[in-house]
Order: sequence, then C-alpha cells, then structure tokens
Amino acid sequence: MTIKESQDRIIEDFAAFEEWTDKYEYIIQSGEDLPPMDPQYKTDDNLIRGCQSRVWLHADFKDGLLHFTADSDAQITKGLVSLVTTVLSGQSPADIADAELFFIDAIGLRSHLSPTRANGLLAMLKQIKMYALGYKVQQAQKN
Amino acid sequence: MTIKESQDRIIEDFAAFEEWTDKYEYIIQSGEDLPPMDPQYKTDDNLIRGCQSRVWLHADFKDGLLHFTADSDAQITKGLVSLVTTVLSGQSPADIADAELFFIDAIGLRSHLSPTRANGLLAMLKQIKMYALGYKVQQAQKN
Amino acid sequence: MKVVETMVQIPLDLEKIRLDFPILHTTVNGKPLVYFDNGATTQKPLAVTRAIETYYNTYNSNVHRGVHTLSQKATIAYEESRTTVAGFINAKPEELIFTKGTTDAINLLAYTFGKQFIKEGDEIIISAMEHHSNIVPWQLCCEDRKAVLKVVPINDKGELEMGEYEKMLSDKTKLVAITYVSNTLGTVNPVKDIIALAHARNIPVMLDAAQAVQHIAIDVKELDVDFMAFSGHKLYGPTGIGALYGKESWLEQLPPYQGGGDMIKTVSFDKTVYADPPLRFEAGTPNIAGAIGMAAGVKYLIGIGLDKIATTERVLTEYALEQLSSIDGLRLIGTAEHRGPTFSFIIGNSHPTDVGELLDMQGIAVRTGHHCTQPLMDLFCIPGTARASLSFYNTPEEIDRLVDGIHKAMKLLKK
Amino acid sequence: MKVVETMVQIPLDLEKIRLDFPILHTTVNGKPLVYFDNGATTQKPLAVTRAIETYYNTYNSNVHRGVHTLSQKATIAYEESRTTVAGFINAKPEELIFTKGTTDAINLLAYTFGKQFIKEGDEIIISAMEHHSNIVPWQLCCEDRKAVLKVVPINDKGELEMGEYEKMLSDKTKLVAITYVSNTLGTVNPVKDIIALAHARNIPVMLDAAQAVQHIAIDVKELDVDFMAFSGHKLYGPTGIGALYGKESWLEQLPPYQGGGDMIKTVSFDKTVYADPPLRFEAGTPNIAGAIGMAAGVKYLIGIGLDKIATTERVLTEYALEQLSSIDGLRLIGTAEHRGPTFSFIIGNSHPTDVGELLDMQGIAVRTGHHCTQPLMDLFCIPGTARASLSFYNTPEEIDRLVDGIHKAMKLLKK
Ligand SMILES: Cc1ncc(COP(=O)(O)O)c(C=O)c1O
Ligand SMILES: Cc1ncc(COP(=O)(O)O)c(C=O)c1O
Repeated sequence: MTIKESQDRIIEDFAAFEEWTDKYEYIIQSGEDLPPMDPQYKTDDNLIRGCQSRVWLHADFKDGLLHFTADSDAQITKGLVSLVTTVLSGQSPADIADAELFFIDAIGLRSHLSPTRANGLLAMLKQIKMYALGYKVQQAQKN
Repeated sequence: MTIKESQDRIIEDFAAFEEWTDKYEYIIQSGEDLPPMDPQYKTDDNLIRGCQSRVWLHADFKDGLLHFTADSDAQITKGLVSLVTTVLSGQSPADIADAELFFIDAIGLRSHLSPTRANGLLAMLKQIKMYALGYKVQQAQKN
Repeated sequence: MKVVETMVQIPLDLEKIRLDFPILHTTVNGKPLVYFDNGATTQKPLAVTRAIETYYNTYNSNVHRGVHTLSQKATIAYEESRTTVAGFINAKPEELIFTKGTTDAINLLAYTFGKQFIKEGDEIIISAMEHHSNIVPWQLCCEDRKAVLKVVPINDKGELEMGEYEKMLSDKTKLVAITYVSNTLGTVNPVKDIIALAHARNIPVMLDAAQAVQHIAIDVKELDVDFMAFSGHKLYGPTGIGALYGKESWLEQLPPYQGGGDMIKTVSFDKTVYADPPLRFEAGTPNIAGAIGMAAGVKYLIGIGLDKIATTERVLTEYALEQLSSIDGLRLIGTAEHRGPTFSFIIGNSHPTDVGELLDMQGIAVRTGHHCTQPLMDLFCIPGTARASLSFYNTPEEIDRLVDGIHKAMKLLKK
Repeated sequence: MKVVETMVQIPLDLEKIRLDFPILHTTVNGKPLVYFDNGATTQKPLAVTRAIETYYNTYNSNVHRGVHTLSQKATIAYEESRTTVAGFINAKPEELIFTKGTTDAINLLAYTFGKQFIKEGDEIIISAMEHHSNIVPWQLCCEDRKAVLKVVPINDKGELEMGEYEKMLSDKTKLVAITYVSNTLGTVNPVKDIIALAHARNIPVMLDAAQAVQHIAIDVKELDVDFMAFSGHKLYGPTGIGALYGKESWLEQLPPYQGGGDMIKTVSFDKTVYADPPLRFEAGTPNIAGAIGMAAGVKYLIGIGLDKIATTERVLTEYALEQLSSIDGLRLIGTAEHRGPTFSFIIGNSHPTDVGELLDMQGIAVRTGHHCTQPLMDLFCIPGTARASLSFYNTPEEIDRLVDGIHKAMKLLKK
C-alpha cells in the first residue's frame, strides 16, 4: 500500500464512526496494537519530549526501506503514533520525505499537530522527515 | 473679617462671572496683587514641592495672630495661594486650625486640591494647618 | 450528599450569577462548557470587561503628572483602584504595589529583599508544595547572594510538616516564603502558625496568595503578614495585573526594582532620587486598564458577598470530594484536612493528558500536567495530574458532569 | 500653508477614521476634546477594545501546557499575537519578548545584558535626550557592575552631536542605548548611522522605540538593530503590554530575568533548566488580553496603511510647525531638522502648568512638565514645557484650535 492509500483507508475507517467515542476507541486500540518497542531503543536519544506526554522513536533502514518502531506514555498519543508509523513504515526514504500527512487533519485531530499542544506528535513527525531526508540524500550519493 | 466672611466674599465675586476666562483673570490678578515675598524667606525650608509647580510659604506669628507670605512659580497656583493667604492671614491659630476652606470647591477649582494634581496647593494647606495647630498648642500651654 | 441537597445549601442564585459571565454559556465540542480550570485563571464578569471598555472609550490617558482632565480622571481611577484592592485585604493604599501578577510580585520582592537583606550563608525557607513562581525567584536570589534555600517537607496527604518547619527556623533564616493555598493539592496551609513561629524569631513572612485571595477573605493586619503576592487574573480580573502587599515599614527599607518613569523624585546623570513606596516600585506606565479592571473584579466579589462565596465553595468542595472519592480507580493527589476547591487526580496508570483530552471532548475543561509544581510531582512520583479547580459560579450539576465524564474516559482508557 | 490646503494633502478620511475612536467624540470642560497627548499614550480604536472583550467573553483561559479547547485557543491567539507584532517590525516571533512596556523591556535588557556582559570599567552609552526609562535602568546597571555611563550631548536644536558620539565609542563600550525619537523634542535620531558606527566596533545597539513605532515603519533587519523596546499603549494598543525585540543570537546568550512559571524547562530544588527565548524571559502568566489587544492595534494600523499614516502625520507636523512658529512669544524646545509630530514649547516665562490648565479649560489636552526627561530640562534650563503630540487621527482644525487656545492663554497670562 502507498502512503496515500493507507491514509485513505484510515480516513475511510473514521468516516463510519458516528460518535466521538468510537474515534477515540479506534485510536486507543491502535496504540494497543502497536508492537511493543524493544526496551533497548527506549533511550534518551530516541526520546522526543513534549511538554506533557513523551514519545520514543526508532528508525531502521533495511533493503532501501525505512521501518519505524515507536512508543508513548500517553494512550491517545500512542494511538496516533501507531497510525503514523503504520502509514509510513516500510516506505522508501524518498516517498516518506515527500509525503503529505493529511489523515490527521481529516480525522479531526489536527489540534494534536498544534505546536501549542506539545504532545510530541509534531516533533515526532519532524524527526521522521529528518530521518527520511537523511537516508534519501545518502542513497542519492551512493547512486 | 472672619475666615468664613472672606470666603463668602470670594464666592460672591465669582458668582458674577459668566465666562471661565473671567474666573482665571481674577485668580491670576490675585496672584499679581500678592505682595512680593521677601527673598530671604524663599528658602528650601519654606519650599513646598509639587510635582509641577512650586510654592513657598512663610508664617509670622505676631500679637496672637498668624500672618502668611507666599509665592509660587506658576501664575494660577500663585493666584490661589494669594486667595488662601488673604482668607487665612491675620487670623488666630485656633481659628485657622478649625477653619474649613470651602471656597476653592465653591469656585469650581476643587481639582486643584486633588492629590494627583500635585501643584503644591494641597501641601501648602496642610502646612498652614500644621503651623496653626503648632501655635495653638503653644498658646494653650502658655495660658 | 445528593445534588439536590447540595443545591439547597448554596446561598447564591447561581443561575443569576452565571449570567454575569458570558463565557459560561458557550459550548466546547458541541457540549455546554464546564469550566473547571479556575486555578489557572478565572473567568471575568461583565463588570470587569465593561470597566475596561469604559476606561478606554471615555477616559483613557496616561496617569500621574498630567494636568489635563482626562489625565486627572485616569490618575484618580488608578489610585482609587489601588485603594479598592488594598482595602480588599485590609491594607493601606501605600502598602499595595501594582505588579504584572504574582510572579512579578515575588520576583520584585526576591530581588529587592535579597539585595537589601540577604548575605552569604543566610537562609530562605520555602516549601515542597510551591509553584515554580515561588521557587525559581528564590533560587535566583540564593544563587546571587550565595544564600541557602531550605524546603519544608510535606506529608502523604499534602500537608506541611510543621514540626520540620519549626526546626528549620534559625538565626540564619532571613525570610519565609510559603504558599497560602496549594494550586495543585488544594491544601490550605496554617498560615497563622507559620507567621507566628517566624515572628517569634523576628523573621518576616511572605505569602503566595495566588490561590487564596479568590477563596478566603484575607485581612493582612489580622494575619500580621509582612508581604503577600497575588494575581488579578485569578481573582476574576484582567491578565497582566497583580499586587504585592508589603508592610510600610518593610517597603520603606527596600531599594528600587526597575528603573524608569514614575518611580523617581528627581533624575540627573549624577544622582537619581527615588520616590516613596508604592511608586518607587512601579516604574513606567502602569497597567492602568488592568488596575481598573482588577478593582472592578474585587468590587464585584464584595457585591456578591465574600461570606456567600466562601459558603458556596465549601459546599461545592464537599460535594466534589464525596463524588470524586466514590470513583473506583481514581486517586486524589492531595487529601489535606483543610482544603480549597481544587482536586488533582490520576486514574489508574493513565496519562493525565489522555484524561484531559477525553474530558475536553465532553466540554469539560480541566488542566493537566505538573501545574508548575514539578518538585511536587517528583515527590509523588507522578508525571502530572488532571486538576479540576472550582469557583463559586460552578454548580453541583457540573460536578456530576465531571464524574460522568471521568467514567466515560475510564471506559475508553480501559481503566 | 492654510488649513484647507493642508487637508487636501492628507490621504486619509479622518472623519471616518475618528469614528473608530469613541473618546475623540467626548467633550472636556464643555468643549469637544482635542487630544494632543498622544506621546503619553494613544487612544484605542474599537478594534482593540473589541478584541479584548471577545477574548474575555469567549475564549479566556490561561496559555501554554493546557490541553483543553479554551486553553488551546488562548495559546494560539497569544502566539499569533506575537507573530503579528514581530511581523510589524519584520522580526521572527522567537525574537519578540512580550513585556509590560518599554520600561520593563529596557530593565529586562539592562539586567540580563549587564549580568552577562558588563564588567568593572566597561562603558554604556546613552544620550542627553533620553527618557528616564532609558536612563535609570542603566544607572542601576552601572552601579551594580561598577561600569560607567556615558552621555552623548545634543546641540541647541535638540540633535545628537554625532561627532561626540563617534569619539565616545571605544573598546570599553559594551552597549549603545539610544532613543529613536525623542518624546520631548520630537527629534528623529539618525539611527542608521548610530548603529553603523557602533557595529564597526562590534558594539550592539538598543533602540528605545517607544516614540518611533507609532510613527515610522521599522524594519529591524534592515536597520540591523540588536535590541529594540516599545510599548503597546503608545501604539494604539492596551496598557500593561510592550515588547523587547532581540536578535536571536543575542537572546540566546542572555540569562533569565524573572523566575517562575513558563520560563523553565524543568525545575527541581537542585537544578532548574531554563526554556529557550522568548519564553525564557516571560515568567508567569503573561498579559494575554494585552498581547491580543496589541496585535489588534497593529493590525488596525496596517489596515489603514503605514505609509498613509506617515504622510498624514508629516502633513500635520508641517502645518503645526508653521502655525506654532508664527506665535509671537512662543518658544519651541526642539527644532531638529528631522522631527516627528511632537512639539514642546514654552510661552514667555509662563509656567507650563498654567498653559496646560488654560488649554484644558478649552478642551485641549496637552502634557506639561518634564516629560520624564529631567536632565534635558536641566540642559535647557527650564522647569518643563507644554507638549502637544499629534497622531494621524488629529486634524488641521484641531491644530487651529490649539493655536487659538494658546493665544487665549497668553492673553490671560499677559504674555
Ligand atoms: C522615549 C520613551 N521611552 C520610554 C518610555 C517609557 O514607556 P512606558 O512608560 O510605556 O514603559 C516613554 C514613554 O513615556 C518614552 O516616551
Ligand atoms: C500558587 C501559585 N503561585 C504563583 C502563581 C503564579 O501566578 P501568575 O502566573 O499569575 O504570576 C500561580 C498561578 O499559576 C499559583 O497558583
């Protein structure tokens, strides 16, 4: 699935919800479905500190694709982190670097990307983009 | 004339004025009519410092009566100072101490007594009352 | 205690009072707003916004030293506001310095008192439940003056260890700076005892009353407190204004804080002579509209009746305490005997942010986080709490909505 | 230049604009108000009071760290206000610290810059035409750091002696702090030259722009100025708010000023880590309504057009200058080539207070006194002046009324 396709799928899922509680149930469940992060990666280096909740992010580069594992100490943030990594993991650095993440806005959680929210999600997205750009440049140099 | 009588006279004079300019002409003229203050009394001790204009006040005690000479560097303040000393000079300490100065309010210049005005007039009145009280106590002790 | 019973005990016509606060009739996420973030800032009655508007639209002018009519009006209004706010705590106007808020007031004191009285090795006493605004200024002061900051510990319920406090007082102690009411725990501290013990050793006391003035009628003379700081915006007044009360005998001894217009008698390049308190400490154009608005807020409260406000808030506190305590899996942080209408809680091992967000979805505004009391959070070993802080304009039904909201959040978070 | 001619040159529909300022339609002493005290504080357009009202009545909440909707709204509005005000002077939002006003901004800089960079024997340069707010903070700083305050002299017209300034600059100079526009004389200083000469020696420059931002479109990048202070209330905004601009590279190097909430990253009793600029310098709950109101004022000005404002004020300045100069017995204090719409004058040997009062009786508001520039008064050997300071909302007819008023005052005072 492309980045766009998996985003569309999430948006479709959300379209079916009538109650805000369904939305949050889905998000929280996504967090619970997130494979546990290897404790060895839960380092200070991988920590993205929001003002309120914390996010850990680790990137693996294999066979030309980037894979992310992540965690958060807040359930809703973790759910969103899970959705983001699902969308972006296993894609190429170039695709990730160019990707526009429209689904968060579309499912009505744009406020989580507000710099005033400081829950770590925005910082995590920036971090992901940086990784992607880094590997993209690296690959370009190799070729 | 008693303190009350001379105040009433000023109020009467003012009642005749139709224009604010007449009022100010009278006040400023009163200032000009004020006998010049003996320079030897224009000391820092006798200086009452308002935020804007300055007032000098000197008190003489003779034959049981208080006499004031005064000056100001602002014409309107000087006029008011002149009216006040006219009303109070030559009266007994007891009468001055007990006097209520209602004329300033009655002629519509109450704002000049506002502590926010800081033109020295209010401070001068306080100073006069203090002199009067001082001599009143002194006389009482003598008797 | 049931909601009906509770409402009977409330001496105020809440429905009528709530009409004074337009924001209480707005909706958030499609639900009528329940505003339980009064500890962060209170809402403003129309009396306050109208006073500000009238000032700007009819007599706005810079204060002091102006002879023209508008300037006189503005100056009188500003100084009358000082008298009103001072009178509210039974102080003289000369003892009340207008500041930007509590933080500014405490910094003013820490700097000037430090400069005048604190020497190397001296000690300043604060407590473990202080707001950052009553910690950092003293840290900066102690760093500057090479003094030592001592911290009175608290017990599990969130009460000061008064025995420890007493032991801490010594000849080295130069000042005690303690909060009257904790913004996180709701604890009301025994300020009379705190002051009496310090005064027995001639040590002055500053109270951080940021969370006290809006709940408790305070008489600084009766308390015999030396300094007290509070904010306008937590007292139903505007942002950007607050006050430092100081006994005249103390203020006279303090050097100026900021330099500028209004705080001087005379300026020359060789020698500058400072004005007397309180103007000595009010450099520059003051927050005139802020002072006028703060006084309007204080007058509004007095109009309602401080006793009625206190009774209403006591009833609401009891009801909320009962209702929140009955929630299985909810842990109250701060269970002091003497408390105000502020409730910090955590739900299982949920992150407070999650709780806050799910309550917000239901129109309920609570604050989450460390509430600017990180050392306290460290003490309780928690990352933060969700905090519901009430005002007299809140209703028992709103407490019910909070309880329902928490249940809904717990269900979603599977706690 | 006749009044009709003058009006033709004004690019604004003043009658329409004056409708935005309710106070301009009030009367003083029975006469329509002529407000010529804009140097002390400007009047507020409805856009400003309405922005404040809307904030309080619909989204008042404390900022930062709140997850609930109101807090998010308030935080976004506060930070957008920062962006607006920063954009107004072409700065980045991170470079703009909200303060209580100009005085607070200069004190913040004097304290933090002094602490970080000023050592015994160092020199700070100010000028002879500074406002007390740009004198006393540096006096306090120099006293604290055992540094030396140097004063650039001015000539008879009230212009800086640039030759003297250049000679004063040395390796000992650590900062130049000079006013952009004199609040008493109206002089507009050659700030580009001032900055260039200082930068040639790697000395940073702070501009006191309290009397500049409301008259001159300022681009801090183009000016290459290092720090700049200004007030909201002189910029058609609320009282109790202002700003300090600082280049990022400078702000990063400065230690905190006040301690408290919001200016920290983490607090513990052992170690406190401060936040990055600008928050590092904004301790405590900020003046949220003030910032929002200040941004509303700035937007209002931009809406009118800064160029049109400048043209209008230039025309008014020329007309006023011509009219005032034609009054026999009136002496202008400050006759600089480059000037703003501010006119200080004395009449014969009259006391300025008398002139002010007699103008006030005619509904004309001018300021009288030393205008917080006592050293300047000493230099001119006068106790003070009467000062008429104009804004774009003033009209040529109002200038005529001033002239008539002065004639009437002169007659009464027999000058
Ligand atoms: C040139 C100048 N600097 C500084 C100030 C002080 O500004 P504020 O009183 O708003 O702090 C003023 C205003 O009076 C001023 O005119
Ligand atoms: C106990 C306490 N002290 C100090 C403060 C700081 O007040 P402000 O932010 O109004 O300066 C607060 C408010 O957050 C508080 O609750």
